[in-house]
Amino acid sequence: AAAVLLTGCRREAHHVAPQTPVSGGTIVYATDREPVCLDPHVAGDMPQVFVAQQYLDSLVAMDDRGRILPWLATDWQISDDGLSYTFHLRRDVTFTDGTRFDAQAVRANLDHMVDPHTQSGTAGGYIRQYLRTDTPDDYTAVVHLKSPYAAFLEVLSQGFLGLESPRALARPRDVNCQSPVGSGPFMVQRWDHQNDIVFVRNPAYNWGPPTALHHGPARLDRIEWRFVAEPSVRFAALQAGEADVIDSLPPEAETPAQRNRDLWLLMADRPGNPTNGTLNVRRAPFNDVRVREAFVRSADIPGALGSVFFHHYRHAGGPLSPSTPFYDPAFEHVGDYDPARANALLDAAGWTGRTADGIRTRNGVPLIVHIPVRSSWPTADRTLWEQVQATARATGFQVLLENSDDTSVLTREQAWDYDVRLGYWNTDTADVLRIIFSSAFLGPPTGHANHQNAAGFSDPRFDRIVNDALTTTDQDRRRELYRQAQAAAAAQFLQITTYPQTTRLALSRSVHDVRLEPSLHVTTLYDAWVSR
Amino acid sequence: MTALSRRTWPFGLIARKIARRLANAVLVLLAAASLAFAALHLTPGDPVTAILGGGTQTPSPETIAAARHEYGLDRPISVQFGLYIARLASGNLGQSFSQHMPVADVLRAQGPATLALMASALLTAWLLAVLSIVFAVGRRTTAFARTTETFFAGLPQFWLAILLLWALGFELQIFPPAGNRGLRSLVLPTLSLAIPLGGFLARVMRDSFDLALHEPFILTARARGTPEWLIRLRHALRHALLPGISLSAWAVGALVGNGVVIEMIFSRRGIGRELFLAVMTHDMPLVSGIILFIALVYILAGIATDALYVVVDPRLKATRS
Amino acid sequence: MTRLKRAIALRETGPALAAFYLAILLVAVIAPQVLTQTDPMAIAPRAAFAPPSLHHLFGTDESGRDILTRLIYGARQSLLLGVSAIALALLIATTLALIGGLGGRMAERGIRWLIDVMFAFPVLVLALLCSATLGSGIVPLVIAVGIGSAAGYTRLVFGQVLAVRDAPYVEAARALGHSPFKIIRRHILPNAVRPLVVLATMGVGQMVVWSASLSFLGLGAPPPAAEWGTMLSMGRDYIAEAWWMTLFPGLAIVLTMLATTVVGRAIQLRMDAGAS
Amino acid sequence: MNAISDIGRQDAVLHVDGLSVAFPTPQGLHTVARDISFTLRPGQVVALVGESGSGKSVTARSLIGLAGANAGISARRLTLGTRNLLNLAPSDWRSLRGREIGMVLQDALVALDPLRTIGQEIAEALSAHRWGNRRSRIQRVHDLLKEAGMPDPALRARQRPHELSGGQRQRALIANALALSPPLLIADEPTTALDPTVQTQVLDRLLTLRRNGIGILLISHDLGFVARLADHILVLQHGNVVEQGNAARLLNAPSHPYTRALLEADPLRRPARAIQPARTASPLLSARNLSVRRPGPDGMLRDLVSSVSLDLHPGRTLGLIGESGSGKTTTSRIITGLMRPDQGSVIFKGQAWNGPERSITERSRRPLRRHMAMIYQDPLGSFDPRWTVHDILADAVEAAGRPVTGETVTALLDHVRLSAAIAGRRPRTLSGGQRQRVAIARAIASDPSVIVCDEPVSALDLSVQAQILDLLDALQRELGIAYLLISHDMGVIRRMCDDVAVMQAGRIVEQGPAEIVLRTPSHPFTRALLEAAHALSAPADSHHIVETRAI
Ligand SMILES: Nc1ncnc2c1ncn2[C@@H]1O[C@H](COP(=O)(O)OP(=O)(O)OP(=O)(O)O)[C@@H](O)[C@H]1O
Ligand SMILES: Nc1ncnc2c1ncn2[C@@H]1O[C@H](COP(=O)(O)OP(=O)(O)OP(=O)(O)O)[C@@H](O)[C@H]1O
Ligand SMILES: [Mg+2]
Ligand SMILES: [Mg+2]
Repeated sequence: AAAVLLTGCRREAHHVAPQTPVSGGTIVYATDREPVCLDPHVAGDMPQVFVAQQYLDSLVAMDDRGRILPWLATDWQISDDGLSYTFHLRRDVTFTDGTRFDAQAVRANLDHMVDPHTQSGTAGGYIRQYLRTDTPDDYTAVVHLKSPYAAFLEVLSQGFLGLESPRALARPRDVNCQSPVGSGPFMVQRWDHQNDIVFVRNPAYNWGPPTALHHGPARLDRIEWRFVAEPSVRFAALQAGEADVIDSLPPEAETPAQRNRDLWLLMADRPGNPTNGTLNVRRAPFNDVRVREAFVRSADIPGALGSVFFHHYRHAGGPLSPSTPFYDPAFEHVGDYDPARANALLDAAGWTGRTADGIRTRNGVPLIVHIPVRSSWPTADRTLWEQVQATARATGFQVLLENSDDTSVLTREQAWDYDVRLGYWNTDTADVLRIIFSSAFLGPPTGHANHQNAAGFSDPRFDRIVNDALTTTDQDRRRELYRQAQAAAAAQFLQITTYPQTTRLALSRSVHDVRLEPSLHVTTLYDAWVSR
Repeated sequence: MTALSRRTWPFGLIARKIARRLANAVLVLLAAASLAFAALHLTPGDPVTAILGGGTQTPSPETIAAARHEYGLDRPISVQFGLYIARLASGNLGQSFSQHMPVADVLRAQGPATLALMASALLTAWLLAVLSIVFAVGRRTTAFARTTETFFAGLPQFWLAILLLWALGFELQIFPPAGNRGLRSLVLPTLSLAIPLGGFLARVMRDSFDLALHEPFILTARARGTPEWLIRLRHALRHALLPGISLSAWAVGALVGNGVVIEMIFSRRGIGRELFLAVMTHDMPLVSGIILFIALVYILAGIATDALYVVVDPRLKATRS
Repeated sequence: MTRLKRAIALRETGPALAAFYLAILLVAVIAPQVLTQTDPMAIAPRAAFAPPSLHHLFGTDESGRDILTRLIYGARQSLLLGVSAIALALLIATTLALIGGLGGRMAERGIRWLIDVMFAFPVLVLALLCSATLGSGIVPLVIAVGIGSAAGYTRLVFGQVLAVRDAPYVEAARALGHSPFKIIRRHILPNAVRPLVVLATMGVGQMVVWSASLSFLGLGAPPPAAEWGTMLSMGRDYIAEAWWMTLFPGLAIVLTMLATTVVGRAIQLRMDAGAS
Repeated sequence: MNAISDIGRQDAVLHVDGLSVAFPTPQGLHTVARDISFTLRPGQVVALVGESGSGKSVTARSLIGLAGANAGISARRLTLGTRNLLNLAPSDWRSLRGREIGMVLQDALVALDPLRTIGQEIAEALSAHRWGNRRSRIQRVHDLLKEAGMPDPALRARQRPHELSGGQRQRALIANALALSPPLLIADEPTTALDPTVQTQVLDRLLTLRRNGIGILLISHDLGFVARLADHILVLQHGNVVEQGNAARLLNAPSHPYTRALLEADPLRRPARAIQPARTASPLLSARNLSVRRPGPDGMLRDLVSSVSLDLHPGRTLGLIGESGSGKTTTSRIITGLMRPDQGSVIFKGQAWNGPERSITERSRRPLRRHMAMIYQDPLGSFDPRWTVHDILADAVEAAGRPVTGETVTALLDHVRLSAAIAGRRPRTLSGGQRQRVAIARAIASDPSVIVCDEPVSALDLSVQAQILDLLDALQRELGIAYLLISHDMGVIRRMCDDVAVMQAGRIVEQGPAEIVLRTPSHPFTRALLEAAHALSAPADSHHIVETRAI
């Protein structure tokens, strides 16, 4: 818990004397990416959850310390076998289309998430154990699972699994994407594609989360949620007063933003698996743990982070981001930069030859690492990997960064045609370790198919640990099991982890009480207000 | 050509020409659509995984199968193509996979912004080109104008865009750095497109302009005492317009189809960005819808060009229309 | 008299300067180490984002590499890319134009139609598809840019072939009793292809610009290549903090375009003079 | 208006004394007109004559300040009425042009802006001097066109030059020059490149003006035309006045050899062709019932040529005459096998040479190709611009299947009286006469029995024209070639042809031996053509009679 506190919100001191919040006004919130659908059940990409957080409520909430708190469910019981969750619901909640929130609504939502036709990548993926929901009475929902799933409440607290009006959900999927209906503090008024989403206040709102600073309706009248993809332009818009809050503050702008007395910053690391390159253990050269360790140790990540991100990004060394529940700091330095050891390992692994360019060879085969790079990957991350390329080259790795469009990269990934896969995984549960490293997520043995276990790592002992962790709700037991899982993963050098995914807001001084909802550290504007 | 033939214009002939033109347009559209289909199906990559697999997701196999079925991607290619063409023929552009809305709605939402930018860029480019041509008098000024035009024509649009953004958007803060709001936000993107295009136009037109200035009828105009600027504007310029017009027709298509970089830099909405996203996710209906849109703009530009040709040079009335 | 001489001198300075610039480029292409002693790939994270100074004339980039050095080393790849892309574009254009111009009425109509289709098909899509099919690297980039810009050149060359085909001197050759093959070889090809020299010189810069647009979309030359377009597009995120990262690669591209255009024009003038 | 009539009453409209014009060139100052002096009174016509490039146009243009920005003009005296024209500022020149000097520029066919209606063009002459308002200007334009003898002026004013005939364009130009009734009109080559019929119309108009008291400076190289009009003639050679004086005296008794040469070059003044031996029984080439239909600009099918029949005999020349667009070139293209007729046939040397049948192909024609050659209307266009004269001639020799040596080319050049030094030059650097000689050399390279000449001299000035015609004549006598000679110039036809065919709208309306067709024409069209030509060739002293002859 101490670690969680340490890495909580980094927030600049608020110079302005405390003022009483005022109601009314509009906030212009400029963000980088536009969601493809406003319903977070569909697909489920990060931009969607940011939007969803404004107009959806969840069954449960999570606090700064990873504890689950009641929200639309007032309390709940878990059966001893861990297969049934009985939720008791608030009775005063209505969706903004007038539909009552009740047990039927909970069932409709969970059914919707797992319905293949919904095309849910995230929400449906998180609750694959879901079996059905019984509604013994209007305000009691009993959720049955196929197998024990201790992370169930954790994932339920994510905005991805927010609750929508069952009447709205009954409409065709693509209609619901454009004009979804929730019970949250704001309502989606219109979505002007590639331009903005306008939210207006839900005047009836009286069921804010326990993490909120106030009760009753939101303070803002309106939110203009604009899409400004270029980082430098977004920051310029903030400086010019065209935007009140910007998301994904570019690292190069962080120092100027700190110096600017009209601005303040709000940042928090997101839980989950940090930004990383996952090594494919299913083929040479990374089928040898020594080569994996050598590669991890030959990359000077802190050095690269310093230049590329202007010393504003911290190195994440372990398989979990510090803000993830059950994170253990013991693994932060397992793979630190150590070229001497990297060279020794490679020598030991038989990569002793050298080409004319100084690339190591074994039996005449050069030590080449293929990394497909999506064209949508941000410039700074490219640069980061260029520096990895440069430092790894000193050890004798030839790293090829292969630019291609997103679909082509995905296709290669499905075919295991890579040595390093770049990615990250934001989620508020340590169960992420199971998703990215357990053999259950290897996909079918042949052919092209999605596999979340990008390393191709398969170890019955590891599988047992992460599966056991799902069967118990005893926090200490879980902590111990996840420590073992982190240890096992770290020892295998399955990833080069770089920095934790971070929510990075820069705000005008006239904007107050913008919060990050602790589950995924997603912006919530429910408490926010503006002084003019 | 007598006066009579001018009044009793052969209407059957016009109808035939229009019909031929339309047939040609339909053929071009059909080919563009087929090409789009073939291209997207021949390149590796499954749209479904692109749609469901962005970022950090874990769709279940059933979800993937359902999506594939929904978009008809589980059928043989020939059947898909037949359905695709049949659907297009009935005027239905289909439903975008990745945008979760009808392609027609995407075009309706994004088309006007792109067309507005294109129109303002084209107008500005013409203004720049005409000013430079008509008012660069004298050997030295002309040489200077010529060099400037070549320089402008060689400026990469996006480089100019970045520099303009930096100088006028960030540093001097004269114009808003981004967005689609109002005329002021149109200024920088317009300039980034218009300056290179204007240079190009001027370069293309200047040669004809100089040729025209040495035509005998210019001497006639001088001999009747017409002021020099009027001669340049009224007589010589008009003769230089034709190459400029045909270049503009090409530019229209290029501005719409390749505007993505400018749209990205200035965070503007538009067809270009939509196209980029669509290609990235192999969103077949959206890609082909946009290609058809661009092809249509290009065809219309061609027709407008021909009409303008005749306005500028009525001698062409007989051969075009 | 002196005025005339001065005018002639003035007309010559442009091409001379352009030729000088191109000569330097040529040195950079053949032996970049002559122009700079620094390693273009060596990163120095601590020296990142250094503004132009005596030590780093054009400043350094986000990895602390010297921009001038990278521009010099990048010349080879950029120009190679430009030259091969324009060669490919002209090859396609000439082939199609000759087929359309000499293959009879149906071929002519077919090529006209094909040009329309090519124009309607956005370059961007072609480029993206090329990169998707052929993977990453400089070769797919060349193919993408070459094919993508072929439409414009095809139209130009096609017009030229048609004009030459119907030129009176071709008819005169026919009246002399030469075989069609000989007429194509002796009259049509040389005269139709003559303007291509100029187009080609001017096109090199244009191709570099095109590939830079693709770098913008994340499809450029793979790192750590010091390709100009890639350098330029990498700099755009840092424009507010490090303008030199954007300015100098852009200038290199613009000057190359300008120089090739000026030299192309001079060649054209000389060729016209030669033919007159 | 007052000012204009004031000047009109002055004694001399224009007084030129010692005018010289020079241009700077890389080789130094080049004087193109030297020490020119004359006086022009109202109702008088002064003519400048001389061959191409002798400085006529430059002299005329320097009188209106349009000789070029780099022209160096000097004179002892240069006055328009009472106004000194030396060292005028550009704005002074502008106010003078159109108002006090009207100018009709060389090349009537291209001297009006093709994109604007002639009404707009003439109105501009008025608005440039702020004459009247929009409405009154329109009225004035109609009046001017009417005065110029243009039928239906309101309609014509809305038409563009390409919709008008050459004569109508020339009249529009004159109306344009006279818009503000200037006392002085400069007419630079007002009849070159025009049909004889049109020439008479223009002549007529100028005579009227002269009668109305306007001073005219006329420039021409056509002495026949000048003779009809001028009171005073200046003969220019290389920028120098070699002879000047009263028109009748100068034309009847030229004293300077150059003037005499000029007069001699006029084909109308040269003897008609001597009668050739009677035709042999079998023609070398015979064309029967040729017809070609093509869609016109409006998409409708039209007969370009219909039922044309011709015979060419060895050693004889067949002249093909007719107005522009009557199908002369089309006929020649069928005869040379460059175009396939829709009907009819051409037999050449006893073989099927051209016809609608698919069996006649270019391949089947190729063995006979060397026996037929062509001389084109535009010689420059018929040479590959990359080739030197040597390449061009060697190519033709090679095509005829003969070995190419340096001597063959030199011999050919020698045949057409060109020096061997020319072999290394490209056609563009040659003069018009030299180019046409190279074209002739190429034509005779294959030792042909037939040469088709499409307007071989119409682009050349009279003295060169005469040389080329003499050359063709000599070659025919030397080599026994049969010519098909296309021209619209009756003088050329009279000088060159044994037989004549007259074409109108794609048909041959009259055909027969030259002396019969030209002496006693039977078809009204032929008569009209001859009459127009005759009007211009009548003796110089009787221009007052011509004046009354309206067409
Ligand atoms: N602007 C100029 N600069 C240099 N030389 C010029 C210029 N204008 C005319 N000349 C030269 O002056 C000479 C006389 O030209 P001009 O046009 O007066 O001849 P012309 O007698 O009217 O001939 P034509 O019968 O062909 O019209 C020519 O050698 C011409 O090349
Ligand atoms: N291929 C063609 N298709 C359609 N119309 C044609 C074609 N060739 C010529 N014509 C038209 O046929 C008519 C006769 O042309 P032709 O060139 O034979 O006339 P011409 O007697 O030689 O005239 P000129 O004296 O002006 O040379 C013209 O109106 C011309 O526009
Ligand atoms: Mg002249
Ligand atoms: Mg003709």
